[in-house]
Amino acid sequence: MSEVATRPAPNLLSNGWIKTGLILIGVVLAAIVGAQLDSSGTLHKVLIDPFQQMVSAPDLLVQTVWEGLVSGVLYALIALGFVLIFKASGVFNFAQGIMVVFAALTLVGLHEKGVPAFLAVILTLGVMFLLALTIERVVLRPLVNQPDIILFMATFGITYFLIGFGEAVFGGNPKQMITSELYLPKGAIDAKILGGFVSFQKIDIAAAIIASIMIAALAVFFQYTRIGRALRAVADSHKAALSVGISLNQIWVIVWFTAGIVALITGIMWGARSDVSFALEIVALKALPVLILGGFTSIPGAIVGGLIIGIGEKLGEFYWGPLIGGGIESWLAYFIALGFLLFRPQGLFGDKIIERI
Amino acid sequence: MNAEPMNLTGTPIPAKKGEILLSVENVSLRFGGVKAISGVSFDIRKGEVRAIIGPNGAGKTSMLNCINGFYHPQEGQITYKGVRRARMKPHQAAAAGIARTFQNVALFKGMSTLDNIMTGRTLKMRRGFFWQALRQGPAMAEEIEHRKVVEDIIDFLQIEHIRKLPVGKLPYGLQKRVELGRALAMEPELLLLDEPMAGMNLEEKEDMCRFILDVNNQFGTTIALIEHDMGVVMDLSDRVVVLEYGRKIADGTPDEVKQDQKVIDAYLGVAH
Amino acid sequence: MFYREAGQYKSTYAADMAVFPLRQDRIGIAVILAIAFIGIPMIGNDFFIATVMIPFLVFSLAAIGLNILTGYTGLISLGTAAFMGVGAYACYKLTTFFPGVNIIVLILISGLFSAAIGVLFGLPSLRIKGFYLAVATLAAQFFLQWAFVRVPWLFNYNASGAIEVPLRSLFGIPITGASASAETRYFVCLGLVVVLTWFASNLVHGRLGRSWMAVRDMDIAAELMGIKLLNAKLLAFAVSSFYAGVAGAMMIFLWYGGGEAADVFNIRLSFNILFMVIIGGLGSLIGSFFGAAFIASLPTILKFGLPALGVPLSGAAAEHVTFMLVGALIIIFLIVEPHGLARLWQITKQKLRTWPFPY
Amino acid sequence: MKQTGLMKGAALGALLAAGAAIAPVAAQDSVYFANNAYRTGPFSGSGIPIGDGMRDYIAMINERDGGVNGVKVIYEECETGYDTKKSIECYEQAKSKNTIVYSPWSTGATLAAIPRAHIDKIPILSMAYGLSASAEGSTFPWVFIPPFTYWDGASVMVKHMANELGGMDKLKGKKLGLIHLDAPFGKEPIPVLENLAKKYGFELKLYPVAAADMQNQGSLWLSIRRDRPDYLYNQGWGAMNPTAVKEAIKNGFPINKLVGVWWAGGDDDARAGGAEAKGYKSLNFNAAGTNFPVIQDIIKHVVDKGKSLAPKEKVGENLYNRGVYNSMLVVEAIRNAQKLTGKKVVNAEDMRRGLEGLNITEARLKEIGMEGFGTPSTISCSDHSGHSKMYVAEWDGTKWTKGSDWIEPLKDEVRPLIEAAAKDYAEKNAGWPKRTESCEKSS
Repeated sequence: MSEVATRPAPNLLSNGWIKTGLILIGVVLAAIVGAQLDSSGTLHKVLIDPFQQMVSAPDLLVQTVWEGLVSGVLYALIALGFVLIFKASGVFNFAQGIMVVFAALTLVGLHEKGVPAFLAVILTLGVMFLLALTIERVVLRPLVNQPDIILFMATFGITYFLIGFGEAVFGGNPKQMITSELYLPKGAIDAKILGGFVSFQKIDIAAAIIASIMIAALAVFFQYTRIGRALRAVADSHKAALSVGISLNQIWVIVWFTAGIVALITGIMWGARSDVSFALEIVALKALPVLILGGFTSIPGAIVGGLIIGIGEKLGEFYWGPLIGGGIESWLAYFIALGFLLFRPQGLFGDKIIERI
Repeated sequence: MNAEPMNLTGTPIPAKKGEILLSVENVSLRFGGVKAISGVSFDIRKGEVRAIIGPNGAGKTSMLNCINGFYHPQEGQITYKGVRRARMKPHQAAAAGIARTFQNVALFKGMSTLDNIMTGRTLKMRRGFFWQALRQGPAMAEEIEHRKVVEDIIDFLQIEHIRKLPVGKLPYGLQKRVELGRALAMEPELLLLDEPMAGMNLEEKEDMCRFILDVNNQFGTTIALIEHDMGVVMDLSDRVVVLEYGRKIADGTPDEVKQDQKVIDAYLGVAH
Repeated sequence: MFYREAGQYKSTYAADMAVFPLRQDRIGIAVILAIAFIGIPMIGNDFFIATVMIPFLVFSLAAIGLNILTGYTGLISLGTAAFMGVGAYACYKLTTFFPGVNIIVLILISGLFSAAIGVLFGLPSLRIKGFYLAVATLAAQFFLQWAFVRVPWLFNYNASGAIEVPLRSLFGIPITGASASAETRYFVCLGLVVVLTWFASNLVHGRLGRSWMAVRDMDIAAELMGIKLLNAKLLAFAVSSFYAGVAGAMMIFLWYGGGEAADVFNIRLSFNILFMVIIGGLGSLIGSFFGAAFIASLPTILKFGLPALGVPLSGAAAEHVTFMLVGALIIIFLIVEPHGLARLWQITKQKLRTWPFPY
Repeated sequence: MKQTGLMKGAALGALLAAGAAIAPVAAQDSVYFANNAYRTGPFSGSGIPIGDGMRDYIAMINERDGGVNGVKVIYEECETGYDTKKSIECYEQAKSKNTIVYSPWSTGATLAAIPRAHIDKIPILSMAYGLSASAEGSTFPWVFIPPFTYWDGASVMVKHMANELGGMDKLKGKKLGLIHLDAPFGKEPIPVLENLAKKYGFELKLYPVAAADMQNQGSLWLSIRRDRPDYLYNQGWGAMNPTAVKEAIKNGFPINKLVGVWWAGGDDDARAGGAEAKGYKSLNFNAAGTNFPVIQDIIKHVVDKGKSLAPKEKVGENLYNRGVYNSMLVVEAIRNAQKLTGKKVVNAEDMRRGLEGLNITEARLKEIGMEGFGTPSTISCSDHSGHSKMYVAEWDGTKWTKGSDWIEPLKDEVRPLIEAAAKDYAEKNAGWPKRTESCEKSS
């Protein structure tokens, strides 16, 4: 830090407000430490007991980490769709979570209406393409050059529209994912290890594998195809890309469509774990802390961020949650992200910000 | 370390006016591995117009940023009004009487000309939150008092007609003028102007020169300015410091600097 | 023809600095206030007042709060609902501790608690900007909502976790509790909203408002003007959360009348208030009212009004159509006028000035 | 500008209409019955079959009998999306349309409506949901919660556990887990379970599920795996239930030890678990299936005529039938009110009397084609719930079956708690009105 001349600042300690706050927290902590050092005290429960549990029941630890890993993969997938769009069009696409539900709902809904499973997948992809095309035509093109927050708001509009539209067409009741029709594995592998058992759901394993394949495919796509190069060019600079003859409109359609594909795959995986319904929308918000952790523009960031958040929140909920009444999963992810953010405001993989005037 | 300001020929610079207001000693600034400023020393005397010139990338703006606390140099010291400081925050610099304008206009685009200039009075306004919420009595009296000062500045800069327009839509030359007004509203002792005439046509430049000289003469404000137009620099300034690649290559009166071989080389691009 | 400033000269700075320098605007405000205080209670039936007007006022106040933060200071928050919740729960605890104190005073005081919590969650704004900050405020949203459910002290250890609104009256007329009539509650809401809007208008037109806008437009330059960024931002968080808190307390005490409060202050509400601010117009107080009318009242009006007009919509279909319509209208409005309904209003006024001879 | 003008016009029109047209429905020979429904949103999976059942029964009565003693029941749904804000709007609408009874269909909506209903004098019928304390009729004259409360359900859960273990004394040292939605609805059974745990010496573990995490219960079930409870009681709703069933299977929790509250007994809830869900249980008070004269009548008069919103294969599902049961309560209460007052077109106050005197016996159930369809229920002046018996239903892989005999709740345990809670409620709601309504005798 001392090597780099930057904007004065953000030296948190030099600020009166924060200093007072930290001193207060310190005093409170000291008081707690003083009072709670015995083995039944709070401190013991917070600092020692969870780790004892981890050692004494390693199977549960492995299971927890696995659960975290799997939900992390799913968070990462949503974040991935988001990053694609943010990179290429600078839009903070709030609708990504809804696109996941919408894609899954379309797939299941079409199948319910009698369309064979794989045809339904193809049709759903068609719908996602139409959606991308429509969004580009109706929303992005008229709003080009507007401030970020306006585009952000527009994606809220898309969200609302898709909720209403999806429910109107396919009905709002939760639906079951057509896992077996898509030849996705069912059941679990129960490994009797570590003095207990660890259960790996086959669908989770499949999710992890499919996610990896998809990320690899995306990487290849970006690296080696003409469109991929154009996408990267657009991500670096819209103006420069325009000046070498890349059509922004075309790129946007492609990117939103790609995000739609990612959404469909995410929707299938998530739908297989629980159900397909708009309740998933709230879970999809978890992709946001993943994003601030990984940075809005970094694909590796989305993946690593997803895994950190997924594993972190599961471990936190399982080992520390019960101490304060449980259910901390609903906010822990945001605090993890916030914690990271205070030390790296640009996210894990973002570039360091040097302000100039 | 010799803090005495000298030009490159080693002769002390004659004090034109008053005592030293600000002195920069041996200041170095790095961005990662890039050296923006290395070991620069100079001073600014009370009441003078001090120009900082040099080719693009010479570190002029970085120098101003160091002076008003926006950047913190890794080495060296800046002494202002006899107080030496290691780290100063921009709002502290503002409180100490340093105001500035920016190379690329940094106005508050969503606000009117009047409001922009009124922000310059922020530090001089005292009424607290509750009076503000009521906007009656003392709070209103204070607003009116400062509004009068601001109106004087508006008169001085001849921008009455754009008083209530949002500045984002003004032409560039007027924006620069509003920015000067905002800095003046702070009643600064030291005014830092970063290319006040960039992108202006001749007429606008002449107006701006007039304003700068008037500020200097009427209010006695010390001025440090960065400018590329040599004619302007030579006409306006009392003393000139020349930077190149983050180093000081000359310091002296306009005439002295004009004849300095290093300066000529730097501007004409002779190989070193 | 009727809406012109021509001929109205200002001879004092005070007159020039008035919030409504135009005579026509002042008359307009007077008319609106007259409608609000006299017209609506006279014409509107209970249903209209209870389900359209009271929510509209509550949301307007919350939107003003968020507008101070987002519109004036440029900090996006997705945690408004949680701050509203702090106000509601603070007010509930206050009514328990101080049963003798007038409920209106308590509603205002509960805003202070919300302000304190707002400052706490505003601290990261020093380092985090833009969307990053927006996501960070989600931490406040989810944490506080969790606390409303999991800290039994907040709901007086009620088995159901719900909170009750006791009967409190002013001059012998019940203003909270089930026996308070819709009109009374409406008047209390209206009074609070008018006074607090006046305060907000004063703040944003004075030194503090200018500091906030300076931070929003160019924080670096603002700092060099001597504005302390953290103080300005935290003050914005405090004022904004105060408004949100009062709105939250009003929501439970003057509108909902108790019940399951924790779930009311959910993320959806936060989003909705953000919509109101953006659709209404960032940095415009009057826009906050437009936004609240559009986002909060429009769906209600569509839901109950369309069937009444004879449009055969019922139940689920109406809900779906409302969702689609609101979504589409958001997009349409953003395309037609990205600066919100407030700007449309200004354009209308501009047209009025030249009416009936537009050229 | 033209467009905006148009929009403004439309909005203005709608506004005026919304204000003006919520006029009371006052046809000569009909009564208006407002029902909250949620056919949208995360809880629609449960809300749709219930709404269909309620709607179809009323339609059948109007269609087959020409109404209740010739008085048509105008049934209107108000969509809430299980959202309290919207349910308050719906309450106001129901009130201004002079509904004879308000049917909130969510605990949150019930809690919000209870204080108002006592001022507005509108009876609330919260069938086996809502505030358990409201079973105390002398404090809550306007709330009816037949056939029983959540507290009764919790006590039956404990009884069921004891039955399987072989007696109440076998409960000692056992562990019962309560997995519940973290909202008033989910928290309802806690006080009773805590009391019973103390009394019978079993351990109670709470597993709250935040509404936002309904479909994300992974870590919760890990905790369940760690704690190894002997039984699990699921007080869940909406998308939470299928997820819980799936997670139980996934985590190797014996599915026959997982018992849902009656609202966790949707066909879709159990179906989500696939073949392994066989053995999943839920408390119940109505029967599933179509082998009842009443359902046959509905199929004949409503479904086959294309007047139902439900697809035919969904008719007779558990939650559908429960909707039918709820509408039956409304219709029977109207009938009773007519009898008590001698009027044909009853109003809300008459309806309160009708509900308070409601006595649905086995014989009456048989008369209306519901023999064995649902639990009999008797309401009295002080007891607005009836604490009726229920049974444990079991999922056989394709449908719900009756998995136990009828079980009486532990009324002696529940009743004192209800009385204390009602007293507490009235105290906390300062200015709670004293009951002035005279008592109705069960007829």
